[in-house]
Amino acid sequence: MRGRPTLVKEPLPLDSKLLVRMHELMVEARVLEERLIQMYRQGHGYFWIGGPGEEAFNVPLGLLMKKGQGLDFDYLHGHYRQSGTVLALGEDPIGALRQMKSTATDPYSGGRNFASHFSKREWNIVPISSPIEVQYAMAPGTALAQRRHGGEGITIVTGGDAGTAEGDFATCLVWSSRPGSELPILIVVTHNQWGISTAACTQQGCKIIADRGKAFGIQTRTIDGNDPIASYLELQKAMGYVRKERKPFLLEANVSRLYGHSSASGANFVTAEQDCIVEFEKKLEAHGVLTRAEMDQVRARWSEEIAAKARQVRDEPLPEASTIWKHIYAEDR
Amino acid sequence: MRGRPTLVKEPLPLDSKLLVRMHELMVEARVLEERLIQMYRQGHGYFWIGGPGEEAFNVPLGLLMKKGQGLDFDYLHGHYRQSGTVLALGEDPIGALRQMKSTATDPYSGGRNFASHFSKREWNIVPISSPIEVQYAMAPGTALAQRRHGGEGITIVTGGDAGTAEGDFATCLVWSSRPGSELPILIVVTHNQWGISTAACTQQGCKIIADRGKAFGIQTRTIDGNDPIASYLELQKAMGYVRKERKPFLLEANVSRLYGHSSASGANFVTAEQDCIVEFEKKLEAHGVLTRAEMDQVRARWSEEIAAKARQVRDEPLPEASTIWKHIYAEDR
Amino acid sequence: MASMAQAIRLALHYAEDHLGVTDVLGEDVGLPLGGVFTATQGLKTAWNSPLDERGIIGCAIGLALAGQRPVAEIQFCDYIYNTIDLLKLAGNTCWASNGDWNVPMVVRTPVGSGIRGSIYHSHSFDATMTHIPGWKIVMPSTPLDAYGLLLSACQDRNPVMVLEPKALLRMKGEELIPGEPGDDRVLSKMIDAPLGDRMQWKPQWPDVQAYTVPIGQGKLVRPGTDLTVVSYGRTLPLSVKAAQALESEGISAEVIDLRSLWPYDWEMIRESVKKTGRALYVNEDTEVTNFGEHLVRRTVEELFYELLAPPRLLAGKFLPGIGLADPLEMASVPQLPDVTEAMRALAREQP
Amino acid sequence: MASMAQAIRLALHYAEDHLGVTDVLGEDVGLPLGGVFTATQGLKTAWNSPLDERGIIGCAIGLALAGQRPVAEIQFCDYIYNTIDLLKLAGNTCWASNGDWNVPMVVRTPVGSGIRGSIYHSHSFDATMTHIPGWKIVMPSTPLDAYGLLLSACQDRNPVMVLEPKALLRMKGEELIPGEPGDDRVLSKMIDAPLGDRMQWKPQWPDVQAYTVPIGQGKLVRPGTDLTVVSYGRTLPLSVKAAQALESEGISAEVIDLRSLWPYDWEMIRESVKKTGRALYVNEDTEVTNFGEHLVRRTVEELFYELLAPPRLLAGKFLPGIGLADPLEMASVPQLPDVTEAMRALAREQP
Ligand SMILES: Cc1ncc(C[n+]2csc(CCOP(=O)(O)OP(=O)(O)O)c2C)c(N)n1
Ligand SMILES: Cc1ncc(C[n+]2csc(CCOP(=O)(O)OP(=O)(O)O)c2C)c(N)n1
Ligand SMILES: [Mg+2]
Ligand SMILES: [Mg+2]
Repeated sequence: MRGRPTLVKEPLPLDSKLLVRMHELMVEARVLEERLIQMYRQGHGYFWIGGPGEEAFNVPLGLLMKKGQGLDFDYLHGHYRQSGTVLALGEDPIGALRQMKSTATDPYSGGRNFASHFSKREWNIVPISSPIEVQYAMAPGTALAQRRHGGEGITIVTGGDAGTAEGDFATCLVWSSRPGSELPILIVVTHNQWGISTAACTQQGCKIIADRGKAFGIQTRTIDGNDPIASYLELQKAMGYVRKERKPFLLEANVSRLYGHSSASGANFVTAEQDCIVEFEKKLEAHGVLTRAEMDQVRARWSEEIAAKARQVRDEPLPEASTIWKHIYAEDR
Repeated sequence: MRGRPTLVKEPLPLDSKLLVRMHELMVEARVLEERLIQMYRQGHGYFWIGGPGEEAFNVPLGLLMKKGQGLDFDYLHGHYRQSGTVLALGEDPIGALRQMKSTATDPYSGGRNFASHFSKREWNIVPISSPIEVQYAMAPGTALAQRRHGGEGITIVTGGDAGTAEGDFATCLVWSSRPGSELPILIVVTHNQWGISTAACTQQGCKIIADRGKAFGIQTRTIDGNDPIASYLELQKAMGYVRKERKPFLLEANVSRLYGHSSASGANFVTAEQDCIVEFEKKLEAHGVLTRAEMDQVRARWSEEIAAKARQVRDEPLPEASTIWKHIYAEDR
Repeated sequence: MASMAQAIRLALHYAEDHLGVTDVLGEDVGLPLGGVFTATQGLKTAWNSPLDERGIIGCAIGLALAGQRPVAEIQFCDYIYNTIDLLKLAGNTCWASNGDWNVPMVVRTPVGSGIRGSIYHSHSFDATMTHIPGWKIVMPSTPLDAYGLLLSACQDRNPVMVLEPKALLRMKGEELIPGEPGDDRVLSKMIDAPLGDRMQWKPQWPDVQAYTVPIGQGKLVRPGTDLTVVSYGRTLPLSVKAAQALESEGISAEVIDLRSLWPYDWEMIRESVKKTGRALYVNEDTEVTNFGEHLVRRTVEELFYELLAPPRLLAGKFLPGIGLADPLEMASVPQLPDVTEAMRALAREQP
Repeated sequence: MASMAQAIRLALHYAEDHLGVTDVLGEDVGLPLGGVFTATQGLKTAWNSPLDERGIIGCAIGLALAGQRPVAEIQFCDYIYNTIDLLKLAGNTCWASNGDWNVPMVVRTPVGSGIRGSIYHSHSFDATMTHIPGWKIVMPSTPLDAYGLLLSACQDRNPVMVLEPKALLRMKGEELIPGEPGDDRVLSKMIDAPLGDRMQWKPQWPDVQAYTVPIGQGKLVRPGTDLTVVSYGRTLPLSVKAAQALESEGISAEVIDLRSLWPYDWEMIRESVKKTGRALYVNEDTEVTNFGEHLVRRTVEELFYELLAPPRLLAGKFLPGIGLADPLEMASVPQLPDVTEAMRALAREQP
């Protein structure tokens, strides 16, 4: 029998309420993703892609965002591994289940788009689209509007490491750093060392992606995105800088890809990569923030809750064929 | 009356035969461009764009290129200010006059393309096309073939400063520096501080363009492209590195734009910018390499020769309408 | 009367003051140049962008998502082809988000031949653009229509593409823009930037008024009974001229200026073709997978049994470019004699 | 019999060994994956590129200019739309240089619906591509044609676009590729990469032989007398099935697999339509400014007076995307019942 772990004395640099909240959200996100994968396996969805392995970074990002609609709040131009962020903003996980099942009730696309393609105008979550990196070309637009508007609202754009090879990443750097017109934008790269099957080390002469900002005079930082505490603190600093200085910041977060690229590559758990939740839980336990039993309970609770939601979604209808004609154009108001 | 200038004692770092040759070519290029502008003014051409102000850089580039066809020789992916390079390779200036006049004899496009859109397969001069920066996306292809082939042939790609905002410039950096697959490519940016009417300082957060190579581990250098001696020496070093190491080099050359952007902006001589020929001639005179009279003679000779060629071109026929159907496809051989 | 370039400038000025336009962005649209065709001189929201078309379209989308009203310019449509994915994205964002978001942006770009633009300043963009869903697409052939269509575009909640026929940008109109001073020299003094240093210059805007051409409405430019000619842009005035010339031969041609390419005024075409039984579609884009072929298809689909002759298309030759030399450009895209001959042949065609 | 994905792999293998193909480049085409549809497994010249479509097309052009024979893959044609300018450049380089240079490159990309690809894995590319001059364009609907067309493409001195219908990539053929072992399991053992670690795996290539389908040649898949159906890609087998079903209703449909979209076999279409008097063009690209509209235009242009009914187009709906949910995809692009109904209606149509 394993004994109670010895408590580490020196305190963690974040409030334990916050730590518990972060843990809760990370587990929620993981359980959601695992359920989505299961739905795919059981034929309740055609394709899965998502964010397991990026929770330690994505959850703090969501917690630190100014949530709301319009220029005073933060815009998120995310990509398809963003569930942790969206849940941390307070989104009900049922939306993701509905999108997975392509039901008419799917709040993000009405059954039109793939899983994890969030969209929520009410919270400035710009529609996630499948093409890699186009979000980096669009993000300067919302940031420019915010620069003009003033206040503390900023733009956040995220994407993967392989995608930085697309010219749009450079476009983002160029447009964010025009002299005298610098933009309040947090440019994020989540570096998981892979683009589908292609290893970063075979393609990237640029060893530290964040360095690409330097020639533009952009503040940069590379962090351990598997550590939610480090992520929180670094994001807090970077976002604080962008909010106050109204200037760009390029943040590279090293993360894991825990279920491979997507269902197209099997969506099996990868044992070789660090699991941020396992590591975080060790730390929380060691520091006496949560016990193993409490954490198990958190997971059990989410598993149950999300399973119940999945059952609910199972019987929801698909969209009608005739709905294809809806929303080609926004109607005049 | 101005006396003979005092001779500077310390010798110039290049052989005087080479200096005389460089001067000759620079003058030839300038006279050619001025003639092209005149042809435009007199209605012997619809549009002028070209390279006056870049001779001090472009001529040494041409002199240092390995001229020939195929992988053992250098490929040039140039842009529309490349006349100095092409003349330094040994091209007859009449070709440029013919292209200006859109005659059937135009050796680069048969009367189809704008002035200064050179193309010469025999010397690995890839067709210059009008879209800004696409050459940076293509150049890695010839360089990759050369990497595989071995030997000393390299790829050279050139373009302007404003154009580096296009994603294709980043593409070139990415593709040239893949770990283990570094390419033998000299990436050149001629920085004249302008993109048509837009000043670089209003757009470029990247103060030193060459710095963009650093994150990729690419060797970089920024040089005075108005000084033909410095240009020659720096190009010699950079090209030597690329030839031997088979790795990329990013070279930024500060140059002038002496007749504005093109005929669309009037093509008038700009007095505010440094004229590389004037500066070079001062130096040649001061070092006793050439006298004022000799240099005046060089210019007079080229003026006459090119005027004669222009007269010859004047009577050459335009292409027949039916030729539009030629060369849509390369015929099978 | 204002030229089309001046009309565009006046429209954008009006839209800045009254329709909430926040950004006129693009390469060289701001000071000192005000656009390579002078269309954006003196505008208070005009600013020069980096030389990056993907950035321009991307930024415009972002601005639109953030509730701004951007009008982006691509300097020549020849340089828009690296942004087709972004144009598609702008066109599908409303649909993909099931109506959650909309993208109220305008893109303006000069199109077509007629200024000896050679391979890369002569492209047409109507074929490519009409294949992209989610956009509205307009193409004026007169200054007043340019004004009216731009005002509509700047009020639309959806992305609108404004194709500006290069060959007509400097042509003066025959109708006054509401509020435009009658004297051209007066107008020029007021709104054309002076030569030389312009950094201190300020335009004196005439008090132009609201005037909109609804998107989707064609214009019957010339009534006729023997055949219907549908065109837009550079080839529209050629079609009118040809119709005038053919009158003396006893051929009465009805000419429709489509003005809006998507949605387009099918009603107007249908009524006309029903009457004449003969339809000629004229544009200058290359002729394979050409928007005129869509119109031909629709015509046979709905009006086959009322046709007296096959509907015809006169368009640009299927060539990789338009050559610079005069004989090449003339042979590559429809010129007045080509339009006249096509109309004559169709009017006289007998089974 | 080989699947289309296997046929492509065999063709590329043959082309590496016998036709001088030097590079099979693209995202994930090399080890370990060998392509998201397995089409490039085991190829000795396959290598993974950066995630950058502009770089892929640009590099392929450069390789071709340097005398290499690249075969570039764009993982899904949905992601090719930021390279249209480069495709145009590849298509105009020979013409712009007055024949001095040529660009012998092949681009392969999967197209179309049928795998529940949602908005960004369901695009068609035939309309956009056929509007780009200077290219040859092919689209097989059987493994053997894929093999034969690829071998032609890899010998052409011009850029060739190979559109691979996603829905058919896993379908087995009914004809053997010359040299292919008769037993599918044997073939699979020889050339399909194993699950798990593949870094050491080497394929055992069957000794496949030269077999080319000339670019520009259609295939009369099914003779008939009442109407002509011209299709390609995913909708071709649907057309054949529909024709079979309609036989029992006394409708005899002639089905042509176009195979080459540019140049295309007008001769074959013309002869057929002359015989039947009725033409139906079927594809799944969105229907406005669609390549089928070009075929309709050509049909009325040349055969108007021999038609018994208007030529028809059955194509994808003009929508910003194909929705993921089953009812959405089914309603967006032609399915078997749609094809059958369109054929029936056209065969029965009376003025
Ligand atoms: C423009 C574009 N090209 C290709 C793809 C296919 N694709 C989807 S994800 C992916 C790899 C992305 O890698 P990375 O940017 O590192 O993000 P990750 O998936 O590792 O988080 C590719 C090639 C795409 N979606 N968009
Ligand atoms: C893709 C593209 N966009 C726009 C243009 C129009 N254009 C021609 S030259 C030019 C400015 C180029 O500036 P820079 O790259 O600094 O080169 P320079 O002319 O100063 O040598 C522009 C915008 C073009 N030719 N291609
Ligand atoms: Mg990655
Ligand atoms: Mg410049």
